[in-house]
Amino acid sequence: MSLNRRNLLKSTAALSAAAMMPKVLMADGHGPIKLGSVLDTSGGFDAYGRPMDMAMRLAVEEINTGGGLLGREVEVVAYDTQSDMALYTQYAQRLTRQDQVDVVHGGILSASREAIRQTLRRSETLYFYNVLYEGGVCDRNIFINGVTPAQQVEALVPHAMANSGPRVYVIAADYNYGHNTAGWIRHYVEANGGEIVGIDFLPLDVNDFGSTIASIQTASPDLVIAPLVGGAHLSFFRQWAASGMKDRIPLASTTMGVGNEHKVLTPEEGDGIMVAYNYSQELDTPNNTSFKERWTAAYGNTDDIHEIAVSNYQGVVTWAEAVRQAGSIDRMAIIEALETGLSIEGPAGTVTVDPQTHHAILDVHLMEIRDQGMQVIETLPQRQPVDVQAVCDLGANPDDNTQYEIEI
Amino acid sequence: MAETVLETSSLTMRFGGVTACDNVDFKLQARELRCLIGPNGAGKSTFFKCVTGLLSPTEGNVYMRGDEVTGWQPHQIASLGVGIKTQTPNVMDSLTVSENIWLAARRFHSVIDSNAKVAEVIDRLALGSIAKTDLGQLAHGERQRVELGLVTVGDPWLVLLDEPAAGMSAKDVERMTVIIEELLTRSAVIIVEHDMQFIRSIARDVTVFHQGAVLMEDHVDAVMSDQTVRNVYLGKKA
Amino acid sequence: MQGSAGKDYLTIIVFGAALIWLLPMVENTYTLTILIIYGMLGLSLGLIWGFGGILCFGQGAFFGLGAYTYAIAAINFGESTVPMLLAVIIPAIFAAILGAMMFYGRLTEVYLGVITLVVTLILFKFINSTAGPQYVIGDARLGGYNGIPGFQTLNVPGDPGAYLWGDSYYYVCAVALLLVYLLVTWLLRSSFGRIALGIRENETRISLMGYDVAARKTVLFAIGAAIAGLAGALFASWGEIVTPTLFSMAQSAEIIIWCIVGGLGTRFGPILGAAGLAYMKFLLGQQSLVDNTLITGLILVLFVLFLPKGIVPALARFYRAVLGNGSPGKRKNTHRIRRATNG
Amino acid sequence: MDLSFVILVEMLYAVATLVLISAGLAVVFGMMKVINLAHGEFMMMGGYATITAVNFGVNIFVAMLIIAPIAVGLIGLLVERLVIRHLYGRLIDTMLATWGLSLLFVGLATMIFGNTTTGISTPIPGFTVGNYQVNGYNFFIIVISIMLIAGMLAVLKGTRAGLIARGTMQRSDMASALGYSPDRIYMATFFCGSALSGLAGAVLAPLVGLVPTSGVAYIAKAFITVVAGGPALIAGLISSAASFGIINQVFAFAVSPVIGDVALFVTAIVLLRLMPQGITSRFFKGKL
Repeated sequence: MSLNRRNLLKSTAALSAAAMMPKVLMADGHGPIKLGSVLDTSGGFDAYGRPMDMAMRLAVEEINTGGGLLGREVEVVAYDTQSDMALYTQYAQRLTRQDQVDVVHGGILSASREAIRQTLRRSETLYFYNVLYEGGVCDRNIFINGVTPAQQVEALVPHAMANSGPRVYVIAADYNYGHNTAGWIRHYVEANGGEIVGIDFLPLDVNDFGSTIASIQTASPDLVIAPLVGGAHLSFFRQWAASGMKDRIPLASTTMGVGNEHKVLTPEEGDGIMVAYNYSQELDTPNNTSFKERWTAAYGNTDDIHEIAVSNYQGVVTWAEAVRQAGSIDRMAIIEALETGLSIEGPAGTVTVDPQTHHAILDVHLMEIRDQGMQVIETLPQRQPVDVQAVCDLGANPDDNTQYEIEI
Repeated sequence: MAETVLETSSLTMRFGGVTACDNVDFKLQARELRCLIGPNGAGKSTFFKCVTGLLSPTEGNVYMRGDEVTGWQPHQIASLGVGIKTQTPNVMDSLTVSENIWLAARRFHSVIDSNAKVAEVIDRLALGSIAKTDLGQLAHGERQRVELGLVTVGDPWLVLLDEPAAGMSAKDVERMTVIIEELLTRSAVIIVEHDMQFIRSIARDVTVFHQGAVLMEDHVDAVMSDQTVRNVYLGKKA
Repeated sequence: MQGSAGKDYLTIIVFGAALIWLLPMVENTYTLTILIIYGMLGLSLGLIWGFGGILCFGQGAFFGLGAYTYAIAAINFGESTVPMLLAVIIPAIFAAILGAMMFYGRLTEVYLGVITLVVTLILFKFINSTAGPQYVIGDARLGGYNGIPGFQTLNVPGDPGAYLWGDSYYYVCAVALLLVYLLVTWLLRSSFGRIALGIRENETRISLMGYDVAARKTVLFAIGAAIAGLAGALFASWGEIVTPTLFSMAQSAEIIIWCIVGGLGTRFGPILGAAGLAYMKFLLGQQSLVDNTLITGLILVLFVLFLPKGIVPALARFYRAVLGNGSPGKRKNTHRIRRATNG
Repeated sequence: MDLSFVILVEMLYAVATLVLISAGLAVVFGMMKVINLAHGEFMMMGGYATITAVNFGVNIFVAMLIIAPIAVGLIGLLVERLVIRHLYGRLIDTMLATWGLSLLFVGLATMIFGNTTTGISTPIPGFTVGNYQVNGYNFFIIVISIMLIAGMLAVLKGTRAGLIARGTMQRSDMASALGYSPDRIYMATFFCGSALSGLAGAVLAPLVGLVPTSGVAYIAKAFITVVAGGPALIAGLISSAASFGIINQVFAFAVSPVIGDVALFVTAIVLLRLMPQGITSRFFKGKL
């Protein structure tokens, strides 16, 4: 289950060795293109950050093996932010001023993104944030390819309600993501003729859900939707199963499994939870099969691949494609290339840049957790980020620089 | 007729079921010396702590120069001009002798006057040779002497000393006696003490505590010859 | 003693100015700025713990309070001068109230630790659970776990358009630290500081001398909080975001570790400890061989076991052993170096 | 009616949890006047010991009740020999050193087990009360806590080792005066305290997801419970766990779990302000 440190080190070493090779061949006076990365590869969020780092390095290695970009090698400049928000600003400054990178991929929590977004905008460094999040960021310098609540919830709610009933109880993580997502859940539950019978917001460090489970039982809903986040919240699913509620009220979640949490729960605890994401390891497509093979070749097994690692991979691929189309590493040229509605084929399917919002149009898969895997039930192709589209139009306001709270 | 500087009426202190101090009425005149004696657990230290504010009495009142000070904090009592020395040495071990005395002087004087006062006290107590030494490095007798300096630097009109002679050599005790005699020209002094030798050498009036209450109050010679006192105190001691 | 005061201040100013001038040649000013801010935070605890004997497990709370006060006020005023002042005053008031409650209750040592710890936890929990739209102060959303981004950073007083950032921000912070250092030096030389030292050594004796110990500790505690608050405001302006992690246990723990490593009972020790360890953490972020938490922990254990007085006192002792002549003027500084909290 | 039963169970469970997570810390503090801030990490290691053992095919109850306490006890012994024994009598220094140890253990666990949340499922099924489902494992925890208290009482009152321990708690110089080596008493105490921490971590592991940083969540509550309890080991533990647990749950049900936690902390401040030496310094004086 746990990440084998030695394997990781060995393969990282192998990667950098591979990256060294073309350097000699491609020396053309320009030097390498620099890709900056800031991720929490240690500390509390490293379960998210480390696979993202692995995915980024895999993507770069593949680009370099294929001859680099514009005949130049791509060099990774990566910093570990140790799950400390202060280090984000610090490393972002270093990336832009000292290392003078051409693009930055990274940031995991919304707080970390907001900590560096302005710095990167001011220094005119292109920024890719490749994580599912609460939506609303409107800034021409940033590209985001994670699913937004509307993309997820719009698909998940009707499906889950069809499998249970109209009375829905929401327990959400008590921060921006949870509040926004809960708002969207309410919106789509009501749009589908349902009713919200209760909403609880739980701080990220709550790990005892006894009173919450009792309140849910008092409300006796048909369905519980749980946008819960992080290790402590995982206890909810366990305590829910332990109290025998799992067989009485169905569960759905917008976050369960993003960091491979479903592999920690036993089948008895996890089976039947309904989710909707852009990616699943169980996705049976040639793209995904090939991706898993390449990952295995680099890292030994596929244990660590998860939703946002794939997002990060797709982010790097998207950027590389834009550089190729632009034929330049000039920031505005790349932005304009991306704004043509560029799309790539990633492990999770087609990912298209939405010029209006700089978010992504992508496939959303309705899934159910089964035997510690996510079985795809239905694929909804090319969903628009309608929530962000409602507030953000970078074509009309290219100088916009806000994170909108979406009024529902 | 001298002024009454300290008076307690029905002072009582209970700890749970134990009455450590029972209805004590006590009076002290200006420039009077009084020794409090009694066997262990007789309540003299509790009485001392109630008067100095280290404990807040359960019942009864404490008056100083006619003002009620019952339940005041130690620093409030001390601010009135009362010098207090507790049973165990209470000094600042990692500060020097002169720094210790300066801190005490500064409470009642300006910075400049304090510096002068420190010099005066060091001179009076013959501490010149050790003035720049950390207190922690001094012998017990010297530390007791310094503490006496701390207590008297503010020119108190009432001085309360809990076992000032404990653990001192004969020579130190002798010196202490001289200092106390000198103090009495300006202040009233209360001494809580075990050392009978010391008490005989300085005492005039003595208050004997027994089981929390005042057993007897008289001149030291009368007390010494009293049979009851001998029984409860000296008899046990011997 | 009075004669040497002026010379001491001059020495501090000369050394400080030289450091401010030389450091940017070694490291970029952006990183230096945060080291300076942490240095100030370390000094704030170094003052109340090293010289007042008050071990505060929640110094991070005042840091966070200063940062949040600044951020909230800056959003509402759109100018940074008043927010800066508020960021110093509000933590000081908060500390004065908390301190009065603790010190008049005659709480000491562990119990003091528990209360400061608990207050920090409450603040952390509270700030963490303010993600909902109902938590607004003026125009500022508290933002819960995600914190508050996008507020006005430090500007030239009176001119909101003239941002102080980059190199100039470094000089602002460095001069601020120098001023705080001079202030602390002056404070420790004053009667107040000397009495505080006495309190650290023996509370009972000082109160028997007639000093109101609780009041004095409360004031010292509030001064420490004000300095921490200032550091917090500078931090907010530097990072351009404030998050609840400022209130976290880990943050408070780090401040304590800085003081231990740098040396308690000195003014320079906590600053050195803070800057040194923060820089180490920053450098460690560029490798992934050994877990950084492990190293921090190991350092703390080793210091408590083998160098409990910290680096600066150890260096001072070494310096005296090799070069010292033991003159009274020299040893004047040394007695301030003892740990107050042992035993 | 059913709901009040559920609330009652949750309250008992909250009190039992506090007793469980504080017991190890209380033993070490009561006997040695050492606050072990690595207590939370000892619990975390108890959890990992259990999970590792279960993954090797050991019965879960054996893993929780035997393997985890012994494993963590041995780690505790090592810590006592290497670090703590050099710091006896220096309360603040031991706190700082154990704090360092806690960071060290978090780092070690991260390197060994990774930062992914792991866990095992509860071995006891839930059951029904009227319209409500109750987590059966809650009862297990309540029973374990009661047995723990009973066990501690039995040892302290009924055995020779307990007598020495009681003596040491009253007067730390007693034991050596009676000819027992304080060194060995401290070793034994730290072993027992660590084992209790390991047990607590193991027993709670099936309920909560386990990460290397899990310990942090417990240490603050355990610390507060022990200090608020005051000098009497068992009476202090029970009285403060009961006050905090009940208040926490009342507010958790009435408002929300966050407010429950905040209420707990506020109570702690008020309690310490009123009784600076802990509950048992005023009540239950002289009890165990």
